[in-house]
Amino acid sequence: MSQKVHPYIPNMVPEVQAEMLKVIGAESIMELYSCIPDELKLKEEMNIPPALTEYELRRHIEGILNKNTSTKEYVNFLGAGCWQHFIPAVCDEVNQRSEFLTAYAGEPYEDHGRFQALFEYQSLVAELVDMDVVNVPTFDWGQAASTSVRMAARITGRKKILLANTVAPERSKIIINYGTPELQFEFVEFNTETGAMDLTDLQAKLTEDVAAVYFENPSYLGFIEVQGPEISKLVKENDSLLVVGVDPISLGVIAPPSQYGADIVCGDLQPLGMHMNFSGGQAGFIATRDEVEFVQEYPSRLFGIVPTVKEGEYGFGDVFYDRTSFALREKGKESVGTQTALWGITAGVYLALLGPEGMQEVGQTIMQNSQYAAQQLSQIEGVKGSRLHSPFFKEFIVDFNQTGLTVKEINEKLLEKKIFGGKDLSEEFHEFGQSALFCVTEVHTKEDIDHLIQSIKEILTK
Amino acid sequence: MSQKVHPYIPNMVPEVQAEMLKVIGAESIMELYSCIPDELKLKEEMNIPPALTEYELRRHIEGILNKNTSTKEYVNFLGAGCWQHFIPAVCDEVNQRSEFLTAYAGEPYEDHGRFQALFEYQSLVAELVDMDVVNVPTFDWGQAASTSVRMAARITGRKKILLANTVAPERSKIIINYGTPELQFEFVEFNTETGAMDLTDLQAKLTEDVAAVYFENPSYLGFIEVQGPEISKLVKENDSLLVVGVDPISLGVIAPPSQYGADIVCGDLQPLGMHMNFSGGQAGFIATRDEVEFVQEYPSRLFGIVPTVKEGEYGFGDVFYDRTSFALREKGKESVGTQTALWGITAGVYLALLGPEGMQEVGQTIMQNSQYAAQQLSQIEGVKGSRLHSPFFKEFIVDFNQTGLTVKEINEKLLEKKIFGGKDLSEEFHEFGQSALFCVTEVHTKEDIDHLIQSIKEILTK
Amino acid sequence: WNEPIVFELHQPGEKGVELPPVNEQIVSAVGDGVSVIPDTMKRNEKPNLPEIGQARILRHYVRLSQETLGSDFNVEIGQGTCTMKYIPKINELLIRDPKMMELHPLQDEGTVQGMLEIFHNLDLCMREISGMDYFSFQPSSGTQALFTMASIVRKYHETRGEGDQRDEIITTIFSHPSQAATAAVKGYKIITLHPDENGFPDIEKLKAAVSERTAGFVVANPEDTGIFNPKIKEFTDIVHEAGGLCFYDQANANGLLGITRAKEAGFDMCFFNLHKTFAAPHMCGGPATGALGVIAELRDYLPAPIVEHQDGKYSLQYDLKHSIGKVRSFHGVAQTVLRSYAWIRALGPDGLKEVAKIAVLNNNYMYHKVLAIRGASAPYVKGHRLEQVRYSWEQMANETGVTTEDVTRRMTDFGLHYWTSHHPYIVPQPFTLEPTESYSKEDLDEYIHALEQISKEAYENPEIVKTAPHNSTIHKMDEQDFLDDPEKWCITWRSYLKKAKTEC
Amino acid sequence: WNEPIVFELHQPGEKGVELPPVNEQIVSAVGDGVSVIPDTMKRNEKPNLPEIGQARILRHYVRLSQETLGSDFNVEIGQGTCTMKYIPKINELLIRDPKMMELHPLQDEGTVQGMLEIFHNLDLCMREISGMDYFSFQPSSGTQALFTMASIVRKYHETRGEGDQRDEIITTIFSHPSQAATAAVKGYKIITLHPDENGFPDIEKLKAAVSERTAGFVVANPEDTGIFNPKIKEFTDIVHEAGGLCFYDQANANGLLGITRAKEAGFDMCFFNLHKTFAAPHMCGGPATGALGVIAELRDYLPAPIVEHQDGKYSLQYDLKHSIGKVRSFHGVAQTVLRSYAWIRALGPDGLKEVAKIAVLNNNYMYHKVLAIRGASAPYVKGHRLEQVRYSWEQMANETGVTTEDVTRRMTDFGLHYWTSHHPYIVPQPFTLEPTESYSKEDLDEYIHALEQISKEAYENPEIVKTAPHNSTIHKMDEQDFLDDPEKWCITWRSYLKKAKTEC
Repeated sequence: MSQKVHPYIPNMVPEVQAEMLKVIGAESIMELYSCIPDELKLKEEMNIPPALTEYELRRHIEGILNKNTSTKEYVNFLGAGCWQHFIPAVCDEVNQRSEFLTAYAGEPYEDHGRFQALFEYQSLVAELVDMDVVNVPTFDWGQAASTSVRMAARITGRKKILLANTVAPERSKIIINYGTPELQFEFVEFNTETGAMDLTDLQAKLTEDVAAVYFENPSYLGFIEVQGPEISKLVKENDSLLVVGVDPISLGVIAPPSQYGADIVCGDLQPLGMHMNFSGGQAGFIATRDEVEFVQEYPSRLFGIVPTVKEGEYGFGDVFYDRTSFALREKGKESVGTQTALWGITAGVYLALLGPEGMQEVGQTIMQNSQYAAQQLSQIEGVKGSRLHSPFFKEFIVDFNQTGLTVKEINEKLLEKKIFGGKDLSEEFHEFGQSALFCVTEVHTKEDIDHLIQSIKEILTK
Repeated sequence: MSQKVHPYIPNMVPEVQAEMLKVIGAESIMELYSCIPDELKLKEEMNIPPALTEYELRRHIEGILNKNTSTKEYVNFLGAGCWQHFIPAVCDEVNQRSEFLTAYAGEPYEDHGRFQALFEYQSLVAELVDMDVVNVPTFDWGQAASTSVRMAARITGRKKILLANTVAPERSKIIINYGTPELQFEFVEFNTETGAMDLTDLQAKLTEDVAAVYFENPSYLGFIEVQGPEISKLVKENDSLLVVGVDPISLGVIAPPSQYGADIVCGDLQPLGMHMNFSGGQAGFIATRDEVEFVQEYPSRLFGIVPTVKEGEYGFGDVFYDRTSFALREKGKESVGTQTALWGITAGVYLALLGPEGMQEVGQTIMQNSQYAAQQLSQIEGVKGSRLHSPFFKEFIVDFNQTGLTVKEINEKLLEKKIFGGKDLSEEFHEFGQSALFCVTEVHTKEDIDHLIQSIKEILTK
Repeated sequence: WNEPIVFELHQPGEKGVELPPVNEQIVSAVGDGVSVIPDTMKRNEKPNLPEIGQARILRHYVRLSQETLGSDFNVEIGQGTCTMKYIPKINELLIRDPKMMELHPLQDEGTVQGMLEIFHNLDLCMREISGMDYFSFQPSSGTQALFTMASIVRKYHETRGEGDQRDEIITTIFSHPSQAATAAVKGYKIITLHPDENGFPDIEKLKAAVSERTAGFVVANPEDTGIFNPKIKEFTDIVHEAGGLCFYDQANANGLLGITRAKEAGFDMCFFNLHKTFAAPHMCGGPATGALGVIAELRDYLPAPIVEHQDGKYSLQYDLKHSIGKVRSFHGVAQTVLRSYAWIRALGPDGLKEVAKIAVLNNNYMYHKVLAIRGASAPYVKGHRLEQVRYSWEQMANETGVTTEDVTRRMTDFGLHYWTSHHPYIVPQPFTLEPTESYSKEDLDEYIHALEQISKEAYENPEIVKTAPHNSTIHKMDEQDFLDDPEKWCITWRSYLKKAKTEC
Repeated sequence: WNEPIVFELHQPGEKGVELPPVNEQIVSAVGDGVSVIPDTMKRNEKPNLPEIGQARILRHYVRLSQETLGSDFNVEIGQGTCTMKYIPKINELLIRDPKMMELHPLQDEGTVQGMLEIFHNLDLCMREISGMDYFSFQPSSGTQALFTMASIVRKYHETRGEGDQRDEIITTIFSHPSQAATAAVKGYKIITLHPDENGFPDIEKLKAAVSERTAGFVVANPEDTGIFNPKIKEFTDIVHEAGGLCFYDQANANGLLGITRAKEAGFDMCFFNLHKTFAAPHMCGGPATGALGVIAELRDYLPAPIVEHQDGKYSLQYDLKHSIGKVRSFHGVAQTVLRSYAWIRALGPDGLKEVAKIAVLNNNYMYHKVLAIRGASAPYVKGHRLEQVRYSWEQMANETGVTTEDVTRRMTDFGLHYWTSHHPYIVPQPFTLEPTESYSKEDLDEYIHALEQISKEAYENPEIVKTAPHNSTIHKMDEQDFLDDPEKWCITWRSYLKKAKTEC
């Protein structure tokens, strides 16, 4: 291939290169690499296909993507940590703006808009969770929970973390890998009929080395943990901290954990305006009270508001920057770096769009739709719409044990009917046998749900 | 339906309305309509379906659109005035920018960017057509041609327009409706073996009342009119003006009409970066020399460059605004209003991206691909790849008369093979019998063309 | 930014984008492709376009975009008559669907059923809104719709053998200039009615104007003053009695949706700007759509094709007996059709009526506030304004020397648009405000406050206003005749290089 | 704009968007849905969010966007170590394909074959670029990749029974602070090597540091100074001999593509920032991807799942014997994976090498020009810089009192970014420039010219620089301790209302 000038690399123009090399005083670009020993230099060509022009690239990529079947084509009942919700077009417009898309670590002046948008996101989520401090978002719920329990350990000076056994298994893996070897983890049993935490077991395990108890509400299995106040009481009596993970889209109808005693709240922003993107839409948030002992333990950036020399004008900056690993390296609080700022901004847009009424409404619609789905499923012989007896939000366990079919078989047949069935729980939760976690949100129409019901009926009567 | 506040109409809030009505001194909004007599007021409800929320709307519209099959799914050989070309992503990014999308008739200060972008578009097209004046674009090629011949009539003070008989029939309809009753139109015959204009007929019709001769190059039928200089000579000898319509994407390889004597050049910008959009991408341009007698006859806006009070800074404004219908109503030059400014800006982006090399390259590739298609078609028994003997650009007539099948039948069968066949010419050009106008551009791969050839072979051997 | 002209970014050798390459086997089969062009018709020198890398081009245009004040960015009230309203982002997402963007207009009807359905559905909605019987979306702006209506008027009278006799079209001075201009293009003599002292179209003048030469009557109602003519039905009756057709410029329809219609007012045709009243964006000035509706009797005069629906199948009807032919290629601007259909469905019948009512409420609120500003007035009848008002700074200009043009420039310092209005300046020192339904009271107050501030400045320190803008993208332009002297105007960069640069 | 805080836009009753309504039949079947929640767990008061119409929200955020300086808008050289390069627009179009955006990560593998193919194809490319054998794209930033590597180091030694014994990780002071921080999170003691007088990592210090307690060695090369350690293979040999693993922070790889690789330098693992070197956008700070590559021996330690390809079918392999578990939910940020794959395919192997070469050319050009500016220097060895340089204004600060922070603020007046650099400030008055391959000579000259101008100002009229910015979105912030005093900091608006507003 002759060296055509690539559209992405303007200085491939030979005349320009010559001029620049003259300034540098070098004969060739390779001369600038003299610091790299020859034996380290790559001799062979990289085995990567030759360059494609823009149009060829587009056909190539679109050709590959066309092998996918998306949730726009099939009706989707998968959730389990990544959820399909209504996304207002304004969210996409804002996060696709060239300015936000390509900005990075600018200063408070030339990036004033970015700082303000993130400060507003913090403020909006703060209202939702009813707490005074919220961080610039981290990677995902798993990371947020990991950091939350580490913060709790630093605050209490203790090393043991109790996890509800109903915490999402993949999330526990993240938490445990992130916490070890410094922290020890222990699981608290749950009631297999309601999902609720076993308070006797909790009490037994609440020893004086327990830094924090972590559970999720609504839980991974969809049920609402209604013992919030009771758990909180036990935890506080032990001078431990209560860390609760939430799905923020539930907070228009379910009490925010701060209201039943949580010290640290965390969760995932993905439901608030992010497309699923094969899991590229996750973003974790952490919220606490505005107390120094909490604020100083955040590893994340926290943007604060500052007056400028002009009256009535606001600027924004990093609060207490010197706690971070940017400032202190290994002595800082954990580490900080590129996380998921754009999703923070987007979640802010989402909350501003929905407002108080919208958040209440979306929560209620989700509960109604999912209850309807569970109710209808229960009317199918051999199927139990909701395996657990407790109230649930958005997700619920569907018990297929009496159908004689495995979840895998049912899901394969649902696929033929253009349905993505719920997540197979048979590996993660043996106690439920052949059960699946179904997710129903505000995007499901009655027709979608009825189509599922009808399809399962057909599958079972074959 | 209770009056929920609509997201698009903030002042539906009752408290706000009350406050505003108080300022106005009215009891109700309907009181403000007292100027409309009761008998004119609509009594019944409009029979329009009730409002959809954003998500419902999206599902509704996407559901309808999914009934379409696009040229991304099928291989397309239709052209005939709307063409499928490669569109650089940067074109879409720029014309989807919120600022350009929602701007309108701002002043040179707050809309400086819009003025500059349109001035640049004028300047870039000027280089392509090699003329000094280009207008802010009008609706489409048909309108541009219509106005061009009207300009010629005003300049020459004559009333007759000669049109090549090969001008696109739908375009002649636009031109004739726009020109009548003031102008008279006459058609000039063409050679059915080459498409070329019949110079004898031209000479005969070039009477002293002829204001202009209009032909297209490349023509609607795809052939290149190679007699440019000869036609020009005859026209000039008659003191008439020569108006030539062009497909601008051909101008990297074909001489711009100004170079063989055209006085006014017009054409469609759609090939320069506009998606086909079911014909929503058309935009007409007009170009002339920088002579007062031409400039004063433009009905369109023309943006000119102006220094500001600060040295080295440019501003932009309307050149010779007082010729327009905005200024002069019925005494102005035709009329002006909203036209296709955004496509002008986009065409500018396209030309800036391609540059001189790119325009040459795209023209050449189109010629090679289309020649290949014609050559391969000719090798099919009973099919003549190019009915005309002259060189062609992008489009060419495929003659199916010997196959025993009509174009309609062939196209229906091609559809089954996921191909949109060429435009059926049997109604517009009886002289060619069962022939179709095929369009092949730089976006067609060899595989696409071979798929067409193979499909036609299969259709004919069945 | 002080962004250079794109040609100044030229760096020989740089490249903005690469084109799809030609296949080697195709080259073997056909050669270079261009040798078949005779020498006289070949382009010998490449066009003198700039060569620029992709990132720099993008940077150039996104910077220019930031120097453009779209309605997404400001309280867009100042472009009266243009009905600048909120452009819903959902609609912009919908039109980017490849099932819309990548359709060819000549595809087999079976493959574009969805698109035709949308055309037809919008047609049905527009019928309800106007009372007309058939719509064409081919006209691609208000001006083109006016021209199309004038063409239909001519064809109609020609069909009836009165084509030559009826050669006059009547309009009013406060209707959009395009009404007169397009009718003139279609060969008509224009009779322009001036209003009575209250600003109402003068029915006596109309009576005096009609005759057997009357081909048609075209009017906006309300006119650009925002004043609704309550006698409109009498007007159309008078014209009909004289044998003329009545056609209605509904560019100012935003206060009327669901309230009153073209049909009941006696019109034979009307058009709506989808890019104004129906929330398609203005896009710096098009592409747009002037949706043209006619009564059943005029159906066959429409430009072909129109969309029909029968037995669940949509089709394009080309066979219209008296069709004027075409006014725009293919089917018009399909994106605006989709956008407007989506907008109507997002509002429903009740929402459309709310649009009208709030537009009128907002305008009347504004009217009361603006009249309280020193130096501002609204000529003609007091009250009776619907969705917009043409105001005047006559008093301020007389008292301070600050003109409406000065105010235009000063408003840009507040990040706002302000448009004086169309010619002709019958109203002295005019400005036209149309707040639409999209703006909140707080938005209106912001705009009003800016006007108040400028009035204050005009009376206290007029130089600030006269030398504006102070805080815009560029400084005040040199006031010489760079735009009107043929020796100085430069409509393209090449022209500038020839004329202006040589002077330096 | 002087755009208010979003809460200040609150107007009770306004609405930003309507939600999909619940079906009436569903309501009949299940009731209100929320009564099942026990009272103690119900939310009693609605969250105190603002109520704002859609247009106003959009206006708010697009205005804020214009107050943000993305790399599309400026010569983005000043964020050294961040490798700000051109973000191709075509890639942004491709990731908006619903076949990408609307995929659920748990869908049946048969329905996401395209997505898995893209993961696998990128894996293959990254193997060629690095010499590693397997890649995971789960880590969602450089920091998380570093943490993942530290986790693998620990798991590796634990598996071999040396988990407790090997508790030290060695790094260098000019590597990114996250290297030390993440290893510390994973429980390691950190040994930080300082460079020799020329700025090279000191091999003698390394020899002194390694022992049977050495778990691993993590380093960037070139370091943030832009200096490449030519003895890197000796370094990794020393660590391997001591029984440690070597892992490579390739955040600074932009000058190395196709030139030299992790494998040949003796590394066991490495990671690349897809959002830096591989042209995924930074998005104000994520989401991002730290693509993590390991040698075959370490495959089973990777976080699960990884994508495998067999018999034309792509699948997710969860069964990795020693897997550290997970570091991020599901599969990572699929969009960045797609973007980087598209970028690599747009360049091909030759293009990638050109990226490296031009990045180095641009940087060396810049280096020569900056050193000529009064008051600027580049500590350590002369020359030997690859893709970036950490400079110093020490001399200027001593001579004029103008600090690198002052320069930061002044640069915004030129519409440019300028970043001082990471802590710790070993280099006094530091600034770090990384011009990448995306900028033309003219762009570089523009940036250099701004620095020259500021240096001139500092020597002639330092106040201009010290009181900057003069021409930015906001004025200089009050320098009290609003960010560090717990009584004054306000991390949310509700907090501000409680603290600051009460003072007024």
